[in-house]
Amino acid sequence: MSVRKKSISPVLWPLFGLIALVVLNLVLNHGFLKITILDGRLYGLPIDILNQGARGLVLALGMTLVIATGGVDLSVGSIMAAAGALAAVLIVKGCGLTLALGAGIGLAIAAGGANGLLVARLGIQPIVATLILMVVGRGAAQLITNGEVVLINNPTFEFLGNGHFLGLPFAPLLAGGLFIAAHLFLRRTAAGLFIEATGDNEQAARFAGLAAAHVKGLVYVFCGLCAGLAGLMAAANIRAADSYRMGENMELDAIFAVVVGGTALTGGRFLLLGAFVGALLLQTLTTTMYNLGVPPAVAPVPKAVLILVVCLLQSSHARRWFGGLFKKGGVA
Amino acid sequence: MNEASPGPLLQLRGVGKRFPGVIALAGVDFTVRAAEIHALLGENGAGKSTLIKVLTGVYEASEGEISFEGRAVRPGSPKEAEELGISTVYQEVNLLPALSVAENLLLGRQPGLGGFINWGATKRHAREALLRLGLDLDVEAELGTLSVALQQMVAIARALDLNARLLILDEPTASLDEHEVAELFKVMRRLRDQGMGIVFVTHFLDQVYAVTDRITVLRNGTLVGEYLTADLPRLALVSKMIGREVNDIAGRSGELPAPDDAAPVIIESRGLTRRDALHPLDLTLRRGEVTGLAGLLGSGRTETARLLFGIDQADGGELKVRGEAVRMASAREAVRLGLAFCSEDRKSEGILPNLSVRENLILALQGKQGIWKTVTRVEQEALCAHYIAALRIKTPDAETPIKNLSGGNQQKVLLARWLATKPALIILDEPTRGIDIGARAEIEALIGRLRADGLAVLLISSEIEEIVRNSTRVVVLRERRRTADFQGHAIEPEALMRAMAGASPVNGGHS
Amino acid sequence: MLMNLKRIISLTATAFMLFTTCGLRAEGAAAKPLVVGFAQTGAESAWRTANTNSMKAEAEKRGIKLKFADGQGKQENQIRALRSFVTQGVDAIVVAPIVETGWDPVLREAKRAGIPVVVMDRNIQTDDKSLFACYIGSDFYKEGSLAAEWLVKNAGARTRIVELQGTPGSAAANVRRKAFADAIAKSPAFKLIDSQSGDFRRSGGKEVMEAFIKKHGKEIEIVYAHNDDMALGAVQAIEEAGLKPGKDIIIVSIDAIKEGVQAVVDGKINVVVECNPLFGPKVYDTIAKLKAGEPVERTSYNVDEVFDSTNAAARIGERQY
Amino acid sequence: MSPRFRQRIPLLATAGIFLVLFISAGLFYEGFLSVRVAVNLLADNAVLGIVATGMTLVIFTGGIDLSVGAVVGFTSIFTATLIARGVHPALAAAAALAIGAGLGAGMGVLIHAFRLPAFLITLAGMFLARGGAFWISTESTGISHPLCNTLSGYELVLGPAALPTTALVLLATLIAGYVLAHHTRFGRNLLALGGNENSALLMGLPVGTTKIAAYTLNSALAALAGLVATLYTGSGNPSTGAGLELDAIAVVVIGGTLLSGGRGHMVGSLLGLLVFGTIQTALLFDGRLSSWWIRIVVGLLLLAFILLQRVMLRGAAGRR
Repeated sequence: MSVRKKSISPVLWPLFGLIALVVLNLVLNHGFLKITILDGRLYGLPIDILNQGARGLVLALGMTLVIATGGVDLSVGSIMAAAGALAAVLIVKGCGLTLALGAGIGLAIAAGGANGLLVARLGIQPIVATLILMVVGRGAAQLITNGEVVLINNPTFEFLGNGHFLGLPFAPLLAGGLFIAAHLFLRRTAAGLFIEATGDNEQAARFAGLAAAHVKGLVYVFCGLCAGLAGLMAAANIRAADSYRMGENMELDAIFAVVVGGTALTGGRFLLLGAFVGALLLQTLTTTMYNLGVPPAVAPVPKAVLILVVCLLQSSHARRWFGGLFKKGGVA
Repeated sequence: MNEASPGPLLQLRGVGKRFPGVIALAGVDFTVRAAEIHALLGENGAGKSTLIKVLTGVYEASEGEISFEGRAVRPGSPKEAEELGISTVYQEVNLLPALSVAENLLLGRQPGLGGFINWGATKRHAREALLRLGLDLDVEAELGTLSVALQQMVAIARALDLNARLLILDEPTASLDEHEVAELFKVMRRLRDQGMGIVFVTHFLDQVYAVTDRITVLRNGTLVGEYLTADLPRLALVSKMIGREVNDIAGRSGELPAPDDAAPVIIESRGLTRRDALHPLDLTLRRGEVTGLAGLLGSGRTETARLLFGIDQADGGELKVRGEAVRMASAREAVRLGLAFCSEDRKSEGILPNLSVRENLILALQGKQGIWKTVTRVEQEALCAHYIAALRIKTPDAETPIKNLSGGNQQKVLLARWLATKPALIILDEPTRGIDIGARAEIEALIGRLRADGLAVLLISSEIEEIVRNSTRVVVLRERRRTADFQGHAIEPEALMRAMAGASPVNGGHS
Repeated sequence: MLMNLKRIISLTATAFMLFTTCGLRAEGAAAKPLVVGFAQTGAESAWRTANTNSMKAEAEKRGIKLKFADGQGKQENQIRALRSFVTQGVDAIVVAPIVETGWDPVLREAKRAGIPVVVMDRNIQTDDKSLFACYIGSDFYKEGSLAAEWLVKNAGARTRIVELQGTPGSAAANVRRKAFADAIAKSPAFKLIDSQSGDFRRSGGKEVMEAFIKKHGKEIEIVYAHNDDMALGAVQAIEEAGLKPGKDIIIVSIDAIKEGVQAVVDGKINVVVECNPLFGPKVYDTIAKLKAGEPVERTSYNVDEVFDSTNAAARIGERQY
Repeated sequence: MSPRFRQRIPLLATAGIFLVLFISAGLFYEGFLSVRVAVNLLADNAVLGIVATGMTLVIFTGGIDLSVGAVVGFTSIFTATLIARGVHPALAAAAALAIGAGLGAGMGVLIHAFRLPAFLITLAGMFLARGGAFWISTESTGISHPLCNTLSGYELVLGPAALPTTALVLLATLIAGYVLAHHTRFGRNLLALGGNENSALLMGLPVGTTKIAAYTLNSALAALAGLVATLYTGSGNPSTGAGLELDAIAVVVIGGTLLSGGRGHMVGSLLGLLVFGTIQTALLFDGRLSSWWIRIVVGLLLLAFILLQRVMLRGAAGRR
């Protein structure tokens, strides 16, 4: 990442936010950053944040690419629920783990494909197109589980959400690995360039001979894949598929993480590292709420403030306006 | 001047408009009298749009004075201009297709009390306003269901209904057919006879001669002159618009080889056509030749390029690349077949503003190679270094976002983007527009090198001298048709201009 | 445009009226089997699903036609369902209210239509007791008290408690919290050191417990969870912290779903207080009495038991849910 | 005639689908075709209907407002708490409406003046309003005040039908919304703005004021919906209206209004509301289907309508 010296700066904002939150927590709880080794694996609050944040990270990864093309995907939370539900039901029915996981991911990819079709082929606005699957997906998830919470007793499957690999929690490793793999794929192949070109100026990209429509369609497929994986991780984490609540409002968190991470909703240049930090920031915020004893119901308020601050920081109009204000104030 | 006529309706003195780094308009005088149709002419970048925007309050003039009906005015918004009595019908119909005809006519000032609309009065008023133009339309129909010509008429009716004394028509005829144009002219003449001043912007010279009384020509943001239409021959007009007296135009470069009919054909079109864009066109582009595509704005130049490159799809005719028939379905396919296209609209069809020079430069090559076969970073940097040096692109480094470069340097990056794909044919649509003279010469030199290297080049330009200097063959388009072609020494500015202007013997006779 | 619109409206209205009047005539015909409308809160937990299944299965057994409405966690939906039941002229209505207030207007409609309403599971706050026939509930207060009593008897020297609350505002959460607080107030040794909402969710229980463990460390000696799902989530969190749930930390929970009782058998949860979801038989018995004009108890509770290491293994076989 | 008919196809289609749905439900389910069901369709969907009316105005401008559901919840608990503390209901209602309008105006200003995406700003508004609601109280609060009781007990008897207050408020809002959208300059300006902001500017319309007013009005209507919800249940509940914004958007889109703005009809939103309500009622009458089917059916209907609109737009573009 060091190559891109200029693009680091947007990542600094969420990074500052993250550091500020960590400091706040440290003041309130000196053991906040303490990591010990327990039963041969790392253990501590930061590890929890990583572990619980892993799903959000995976979602943010997919969402980053969708937003980079100037779109948005509201259906990820529902896709999570549907993929988790299908895998859980299949496991309970005694299908092989591979088949169950494959089916869950397959469903998610199909859902992403449907989104991509509506957006890229039929030219429907992303919000509307993905709203459809947001509604239908959750219904489908409940249909699959018959409205029940499906318990999963499968240690191998559980590993996806709770396992440890060489003493490190598996879920964040998986998420981190995905980020690295995605980064390598996007930056070592031309995929990243194609996505950024499509998002920056779709018409010019098409004129330069890129298949902009394909690019747009495929990012939704990838986003669906990420959502499916996140759904499986969520189910594995609690050894149960809760089609009713799983992934609820996660689409908003994912969009939020991406925007906080410095990728503009208008598309173009994307920052995987920024989305990574943004998603971590969000999970740290949640944990901070627990730490401070803030009732979860009031937790939305700090989120709202964060969104507003980030929006204003990113808007050139706002900066100009505040700049003018500051200048006037300075003169007076 | 006619003694009976009162003072001028509108008078501009020394009006200029500067944007950061650009002078769009400098010291222009412009006078419109009541009861005349006044053509405002000039090629792209001449400053027509800027002048109109200053008049209608979209822009504020940086300098100069405007007086309307004898009073000094300075409209600050379209609304203020309308209140003064200056109404405008824009090139793109600036109405709302989803609303009804009546609403479009009266939006923002529907009759009624306290913000509530009296629909009966609205419809009646709209019907009357249209009847005044001789139109009997269903005013409740959605505007979008009408033909563009009728929409244009609604826009005119809206403008007139504002109690306008000066009507500005900004290229109202661009998408009208002959019959519709005739109807429009009837209305324009009627309005003139009622005492209205009309500014008519168009690029169809036939229309200028058909309907206008007076002509003002702009070029590069400055005034060329004001003429009585009847006194200005067509050829003279073209030369004024293009910016050279016929005799001034520099001759052909001596290096240009004679056209070679045996040279391999890269691309060949037979009867290529698209409704509302291009009449059936035959075109043959050969290796090692620069084919100039000349014609005034709106003659079908860019449309031809878009069809050849697969941006738009043809309704009919066939296209062969190296002898094989192809269905050019997308730009992607065109690139794969070894074509390249530098669009005239750099901003919306060329650059990726926030991406770096490097990324902009390798985009087409990478697109051609696909997602897996990447141009390595080393190759990318080598390509950048090569083209930055070869084309003398002025940029701090290859990682600078392209939006920070000047227009000329952006253009060179786009040229480099296409050259990097090693194309067999490159289409250059206005490659030197908005570029300073130094860069211009470099780009022209480059065109020569490309030809020498064996590329086929299709050069589209509104600058005749550019065509003359660089082309081995020239095809002239007028009104979306191929009207003439020239080879070798026959490529002469005057002949070209005649073909472009479609000069009738009467008008063109005495130059 | 307007004319067209008016035509659409009038057309719609006419058709509407036409069919509505037809409908009026058809309304008289009553169906033979007993029709019961059941407005459930949603499907938010295993307990809830067991509750729904009990109601459905028992209705089928008795030949009752059950109209089931899932509120998807929204009171609006439940009220809509109730009103629809009134419209449909069902013989009786069963409602498991999602919140305690806000039922008076719709209950008044039911009363006017002469349809008896049985409130199930959570109670309703109202000044007008005549609005519903009876309440068959889980005694949340008793459940909370039982949990606290068990602790007083069995906790020994361990006193410091963290609480995993249910969904904020829900009756179960409010009452279980209050009952527990009242009970331990009598034994000053106990101390509630932290309390957060886990939303009755397994993932919520796990996430909150993880934070608690890091925040309070070894201080936590007892976990009181408002339902088994959260307790099971907490068990996972405790295990992952390298501690032994049920031994290092005492876990007290409410609901007694099968998985919860199994955890007691396995020694991971110390005690679960039953909150019996199998309301079906009792509800339909009551409805039968109401229809026959017999008196019914105003408030009655499902019998709730306590399962701990002494009896869990023996009783696990009976658990249906 | 044909083009005029054509431009009304979405509206007619929605009306047709509503009739087909309603009649077939009537054939399937005994007692469905009754005045009561028809009245309940209005009374039970009053909150959604009022919110959808406001949302229609915002969508006319090409915007979107995700905060409405949360504003409903906030208003509900806010007024109930005030009334429970002895404030007069009228005063509490006025305060709630003012807060709603204030929030909307704030969001409108941010969206217009700083060119911020409406999606994010109203998302922040949603978090603020929902957080504020839970901050006031996490528990539902019952209210008992003579005025409220009178209002909630009132019914306007029209022949066989008795319209409760909630239904009357909904009807009044819809009529006011219809008049505003189709019979005032402001309403037409909304559509003009959504059709093409630049054109609207060139036509000399007050773009900024109109846009901000749309968000203000929408939030005020959401607050009104919150008041209706409070009256409807006789209690305030901070979680009222969760997910309502998406239902409202769906109702508007089913009603044939284009989400990108510039084209739509208030009557469409009423029809959308009736379709939505009919599906829900039919499912309740059925009583066997699980509630998830409602999501699936509504989602698929949404898809069908959007595709229909798409085809129509393509047709319109093709003719040009």
